[in-house]
Amino acid sequence: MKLPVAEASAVPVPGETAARGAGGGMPEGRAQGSPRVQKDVSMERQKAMLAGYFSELAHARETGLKVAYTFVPGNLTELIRAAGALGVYPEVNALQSAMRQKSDGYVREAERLGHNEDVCSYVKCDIGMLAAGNIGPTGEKLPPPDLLLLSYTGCFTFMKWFELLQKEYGCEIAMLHVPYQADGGITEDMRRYVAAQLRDEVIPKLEKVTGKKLDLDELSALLARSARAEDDLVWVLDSARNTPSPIDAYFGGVYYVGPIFTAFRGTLECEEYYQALRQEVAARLDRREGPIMPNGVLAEERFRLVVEGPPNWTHFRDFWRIFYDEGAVVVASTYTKVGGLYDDGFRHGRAEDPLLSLADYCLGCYTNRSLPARVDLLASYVRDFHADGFVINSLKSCNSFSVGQLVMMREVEKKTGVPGGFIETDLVDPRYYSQANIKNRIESYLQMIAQRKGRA
Amino acid sequence: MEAEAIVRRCEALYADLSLGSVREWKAAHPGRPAVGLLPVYVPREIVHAAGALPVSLLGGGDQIDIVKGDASFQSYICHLPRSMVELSLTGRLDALDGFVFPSTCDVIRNLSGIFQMTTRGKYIRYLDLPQAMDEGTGGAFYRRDLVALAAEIARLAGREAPGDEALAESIRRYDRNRRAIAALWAVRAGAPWLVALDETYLLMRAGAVLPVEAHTELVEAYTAAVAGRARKPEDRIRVVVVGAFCEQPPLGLLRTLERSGCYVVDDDLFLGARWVEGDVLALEEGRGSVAEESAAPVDGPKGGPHGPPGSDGGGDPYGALARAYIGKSLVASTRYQPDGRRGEDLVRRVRALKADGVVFAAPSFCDPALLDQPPLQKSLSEANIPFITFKYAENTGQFQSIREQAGTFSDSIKLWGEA
Amino acid sequence: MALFVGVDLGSTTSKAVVLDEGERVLGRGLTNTRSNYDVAAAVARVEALDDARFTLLERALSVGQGARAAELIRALRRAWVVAHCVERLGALGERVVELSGKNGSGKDARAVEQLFAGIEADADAAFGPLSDDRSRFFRDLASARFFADATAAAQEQRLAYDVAASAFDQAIVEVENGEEPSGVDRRLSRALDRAGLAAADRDGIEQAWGRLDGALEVATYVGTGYGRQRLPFPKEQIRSEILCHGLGAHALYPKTRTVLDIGGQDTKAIQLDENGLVQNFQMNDRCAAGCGRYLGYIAEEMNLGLHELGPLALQATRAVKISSTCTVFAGVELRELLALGERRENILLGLHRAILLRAMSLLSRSGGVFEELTFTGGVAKNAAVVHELKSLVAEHYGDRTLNIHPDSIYTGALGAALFAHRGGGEMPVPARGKRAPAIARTGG
Amino acid sequence: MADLVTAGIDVGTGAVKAAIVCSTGVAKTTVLGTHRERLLRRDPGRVAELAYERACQAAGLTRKDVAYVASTGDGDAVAFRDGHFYGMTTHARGATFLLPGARSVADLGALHARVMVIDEQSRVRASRMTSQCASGTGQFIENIARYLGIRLEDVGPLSRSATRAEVCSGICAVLAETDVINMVSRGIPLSEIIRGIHESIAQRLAKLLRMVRAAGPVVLTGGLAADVGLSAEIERALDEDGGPKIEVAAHPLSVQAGALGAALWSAHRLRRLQARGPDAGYLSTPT
Ligand SMILES: Nc1ncnc2c1ncn2[C@@H]1O[C@H](COP(=O)(O)OP(=O)(O)O)[C@@H](O)[C@H]1O
Ligand SMILES: Nc1ncnc2c1ncn2[C@@H]1O[C@H](COP(=O)(O)OP(=O)(O)O)[C@@H](O)[C@H]1O
Ligand code: SF4
Ligand code: SF4
Ligand code: SF4
Repeated sequence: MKLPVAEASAVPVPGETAARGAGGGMPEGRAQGSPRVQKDVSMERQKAMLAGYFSELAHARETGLKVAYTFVPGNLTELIRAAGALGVYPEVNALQSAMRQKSDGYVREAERLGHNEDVCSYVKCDIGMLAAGNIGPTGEKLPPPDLLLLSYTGCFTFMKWFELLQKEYGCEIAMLHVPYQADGGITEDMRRYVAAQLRDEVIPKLEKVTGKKLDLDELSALLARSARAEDDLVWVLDSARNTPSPIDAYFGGVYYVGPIFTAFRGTLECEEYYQALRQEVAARLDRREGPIMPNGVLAEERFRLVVEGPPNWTHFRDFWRIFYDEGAVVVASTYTKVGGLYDDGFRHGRAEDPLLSLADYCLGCYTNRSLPARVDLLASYVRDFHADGFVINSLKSCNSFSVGQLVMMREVEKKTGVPGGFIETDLVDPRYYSQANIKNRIESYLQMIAQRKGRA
Repeated sequence: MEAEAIVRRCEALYADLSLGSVREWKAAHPGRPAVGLLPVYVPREIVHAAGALPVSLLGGGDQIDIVKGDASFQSYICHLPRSMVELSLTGRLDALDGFVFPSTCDVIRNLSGIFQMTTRGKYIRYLDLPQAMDEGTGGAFYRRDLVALAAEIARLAGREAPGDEALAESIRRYDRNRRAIAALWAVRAGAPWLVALDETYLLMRAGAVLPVEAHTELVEAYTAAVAGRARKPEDRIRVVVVGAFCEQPPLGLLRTLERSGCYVVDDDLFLGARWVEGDVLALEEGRGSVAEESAAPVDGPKGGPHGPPGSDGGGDPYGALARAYIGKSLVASTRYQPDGRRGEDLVRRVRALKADGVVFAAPSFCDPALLDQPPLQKSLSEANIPFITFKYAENTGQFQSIREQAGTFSDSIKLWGEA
Repeated sequence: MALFVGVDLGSTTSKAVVLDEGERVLGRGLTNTRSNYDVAAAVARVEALDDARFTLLERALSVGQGARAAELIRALRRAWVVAHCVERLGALGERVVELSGKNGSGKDARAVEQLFAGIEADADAAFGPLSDDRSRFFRDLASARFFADATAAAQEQRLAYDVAASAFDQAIVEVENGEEPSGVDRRLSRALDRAGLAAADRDGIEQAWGRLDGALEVATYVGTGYGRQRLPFPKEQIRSEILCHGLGAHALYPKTRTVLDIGGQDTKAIQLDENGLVQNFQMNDRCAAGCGRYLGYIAEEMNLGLHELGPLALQATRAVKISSTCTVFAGVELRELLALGERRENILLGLHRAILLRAMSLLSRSGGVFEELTFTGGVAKNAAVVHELKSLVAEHYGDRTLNIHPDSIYTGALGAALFAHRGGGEMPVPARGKRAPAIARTGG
Repeated sequence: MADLVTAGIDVGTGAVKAAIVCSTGVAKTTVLGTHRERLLRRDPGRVAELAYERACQAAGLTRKDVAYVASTGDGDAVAFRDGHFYGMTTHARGATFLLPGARSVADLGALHARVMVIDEQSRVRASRMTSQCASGTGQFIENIARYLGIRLEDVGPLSRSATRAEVCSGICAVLAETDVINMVSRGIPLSEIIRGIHESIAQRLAKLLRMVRAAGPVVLTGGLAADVGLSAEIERALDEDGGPKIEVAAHPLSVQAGALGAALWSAHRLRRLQARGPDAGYLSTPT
């Protein structure tokens, strides 16, 4: 799974980081010469949070804190924190590497080590980073894991990824099998199966590595704090129902979900971040202002789009630019639901028991939903957010997301009467991103949408 | 029957993408359904016991034009789902009343959703095989799911859910089938020149569509027939094929492999048919059932591998299947397997079969197979076992590079092997 | 008279269409896209405008001369083309001779010189026939003839084939990319010389021509195609290929609901509404397998002209199954199948079918095939592709009308020209004659 | 041991190579004559005849003087062969013959690239080939060269003359052609374009070499071995990827490695046959 983002170190300013990595991508892929990137205030705040966290990790050895590596979708950060350990999220490291133009080298390194070009580039980026000394996004070394918490949620590759890491580190590994919502719902049986594994497998292993007994009350307190942040996040994402939308729910959205989908769940910092974010967006809404894009506040909202699928990270700003140049704002995206989906009213701590709350959260995340459920969600976004169109960014890396997207597109078209646009990129492998190609498609798509709108 | 005649019969079944034999079975058994099972493993015993014909689906091979399938999948997804969609949308799967999609990988998983949306009115079932390899959690969850699955399929057949006795009988039939296959594998390992890879493969593939009893007979007849073949061993190397457990290579590829100087003494083609090692029910002697309540949230009795001996002595066939899954499955790329056991297992197998090397043949874009390769290859290198690697698709038409690689591989082992 | 010009800068061919105010087609221009887009676009444009001149000239002459005017113009057009080719042949010959001398021997240079002299003497046969099924590109005509003659010469040991072949390959690129059409009047007089018309006819034409020129004025250009970003037009005058193919197909066949376009590097499936507005579209993904270029490789591999592939494939008794449509591997697959004893025709039909299977997938992705289907792009000229398309559409969608216009290759340019007209006449005309740099070279 | 004159015919997708050797036992083997004839869209069978004929001429022999002819590569095109050896087997043998210390071989042909790790007996210990996609092969360079009007022999030197490389997306050989056109239209010098292409191919090859855990020296064989621009980039890619140092070498006869290997194996085979009688069943038989 892939996830959010505020670059922990410097935000890559086009031109500054445009120094070419060894042979990656099309040259015209780099945006040129825009002097300063505009940012939300909340983004600066997030940057500081991340920098602090990575520094905490770098010193985990000295401070005696244990480290658990785990995945973003349906992550168990509150549990890790309650056990007194720190979480590391290899997917986030991979996307950070991509934004700093390092992923190309890492992916190539992994391929040299025998990993196939066909498989997920997140895994390869991580393996490559490991081979290169496991230097995190802030330039500090990441601690090795004491526990690999394999939350097997919505992606098969997770399992292989941590098997590979375990071979590398030889540390403890805990498997949490989260059943798939094949029939579009969570059954009591699934919840109990997940909770039983938490109780019998995950918690004992966490306790073993930390040497401490888990405090369930502490866990409940953390979950309650998450719930408050979740409320604010939902408010922020819902603000895009307004015209013009005060946010971009995809390119901006990946920043908004950053803290809550990673290490900060359940912290006070996180709760405060979302309060502040909400205020910031509320203020923009009052001023009837559009979202802040890399090149400034969007002057005119010409198109409202829904996007399915993660973004490309190696050319994130160039990719965004294509939309910005055409006045296209993303009003809803599914990618900002990978860490957890709150649309059905789920909030942490509502279940009768904290372990069941965690189970509900794991079971509910976006990639754990069946294709028909994903179609319904997309169609409802198109309708409820008054979108003119929807775009699917299909990733070569990711079977979990990509398989079936073409069928989904047709089904959403049928349900909404709105044609979909389809583009193909990759997460962190710059070789699969072609600015010219993507631009051609998006422009053609938007010209078509404009024609349709013009007639209406 | 002569071996050649058996193979011809199997090849006809293999080539019939419209499942004529299933239609015939249904005509002969009015009211009884046929259920398609996707790769890699679904316990066919359950389907059988519920009164349906289990039909394993392994893609469309190289004889079908793909149009709608390609419309549904991007180029970087393996080929199997394309042909499955093509088969389905062109009516070739009409004889089937339902489909079971096991949790093999994200492709098969999402394919289940595609079938939900595109094949209206049919039974579509996702079977979440447990990855928590513990009888108390994974085993119990799985057992409950098997009970539900059996009941659902029985409903398709208009019957009551199969009781323990009915299921036990079905398991026994499949145990017999497993024994017949094991005997054939023993011939392959001992005298590979008596059998050919494409033949054993076709024989296994016949089991995808035939009722188990008929298939067992066929395997036994073939094994008996080849023993009498007057064939001399040729100077070829012995190899194990790894990675072809789901999307199947075309016959031409299998033939090319052997023609370029290899005896394939073991493979994981159509692995689902050989998923459980040994008998399922024999396992039951003196074993308890998988505890029903053990997955209750916080307390409740725990089952598990060391649970108390049960009094039913083999009377819990559902539990037996669950336990077989947890404890007697082959090491497969689609199952969780920590602690480097995959590599150990492969090295052990190669040594036991006295194989000269390993051929990694994986479908393009197959995550389970490809992600396993680097650690497996590392283990082989450490054990000084040579290997070659290539990718294929079920409709690959060019074998030249495979011939070159396999030929050189066999040259390099035999030319210098005796020098 | 105000003209509206659409330019479609494709990956393989560049096309231009000229419309009058009544949206009637006055002229068309077509050239192969070369490694210099700017030259390609300029050549297509000039050819289209020349073609428009002929149309108008014919109209003017037919007032006095009736049917004879058509005959005259036909002769003149033909002479025009041949004269133009001969001019280019001269430049090409010089360069090939020079390079052959440099890389080979004096003997090679002399032999090459003779070859070119022979081709020039035979120019009417080599470049003259304006038949539709043959390539009309100078590059193709010249190289077909040159390689045939060079092979023969090499057989007689008069020439080192390798030397001549690579000299030709190098020279043709230079000549094509450096091409700068001479002035309109010069071209006319050359053509008139060559056409050998009676003095009276010649005078009549010259007078009519003189009256014509002032009347031609391009009001607007609109550009489209793969290389459209390279066109020296402002952003408002660039339209996506999708919209242009849609509109062009609608103009040709107003009842079109589905458009399939197979070009050199991409395949597009487009759905239209009753006004020619695009409802949905799909393009092939990152891999160029199964596009027009694929047929180009096959033709090269078989040493055939592109136009010969289709008819040959239609002689097949069945289609051999082809698995990979990787453009570059097409040749290997072909050879492997030939080695297995498959008939050439059957393999060819299989190759054509493979292309269509991909196209059918795109059609299916875009929503299907609705009444009527219009097939556009260069590949629509291929009879075997059309045949397979018909049968596959019938098989998957039942009875559908299939439209293929003889000028299908111009559909995108036509759409662009329509946009030029409908977009209003006040848009600025692009700066003419902005020359791209000749191919930059360091070292060799 | 009696002198044996044997021939190897390597039928590739770009050219047919023929070599004639005389061996008296491995140590004293001499190359009598070689020839490379580009296919240039001609029938491989006829080109094979021609190449063999020319190689005989170069050796000053007639076909009667040759005791055994082995094919390699697309052997079916060689109607007059006595036997066949697989491509990697022959390239490995040819490479050790050309450079006795060779430990790895990279055979770079028109449509494929394959790398092998070999031992001192030229046995192939590990190998990898590029897959079905032709991005970045000899044919690709040839197409680009034709498109740009550069002679193949000038490609290497031109690339060396560049001071920087223009990065090429390198996914699809066909789409890359368009990329190249774009570059030319943008006024990028040809040398930098070619250098960029070399760089991207070299990186793939370096990756393949690392994947088989190649050790030095690596001998380049096949047609692209003659491309000095590519070999320099391969060396650089290997230097820069942080792996152990590997030397890269090519030999003027590198393009003939497959044919030489086939000729050398022929001698070996013939001696075996003579020693053991007709029933050797020892080497791979023609397929
Ligand atoms: N006379 C012909 N006969 C058959 N095919 C042709 C002919 N002329 C062109 N083509 C095909 O058309 C393709 C070019 O189509 P076109 O629509 O011009 O492409 P693009 O717009 O990408 O340049 C060529 O690759 C070739 O396969
Ligand atoms: N002097 C040269 N410089 C660069 N490349 C060359 C040269 N000579 C041959 N080649 C390349 O070698 C390729 C042919 O190599 P070869 O090994 O003969 O191929 P194959 O065995 O596949 O036919 C051609 O595609 C061409 O690109
Ligand atoms: S396959 Fe997709 S979900 Fe899985 S790890 Fe890769 S990017 Fe994440
Ligand atoms: S071939 Fe591999 S990726 Fe494809 S469905 Fe089968 S297991 Fe999944
Ligand atoms: S080289 Fe062939 S397979 Fe590879 S991307 Fe291009 S057309 Fe597709």
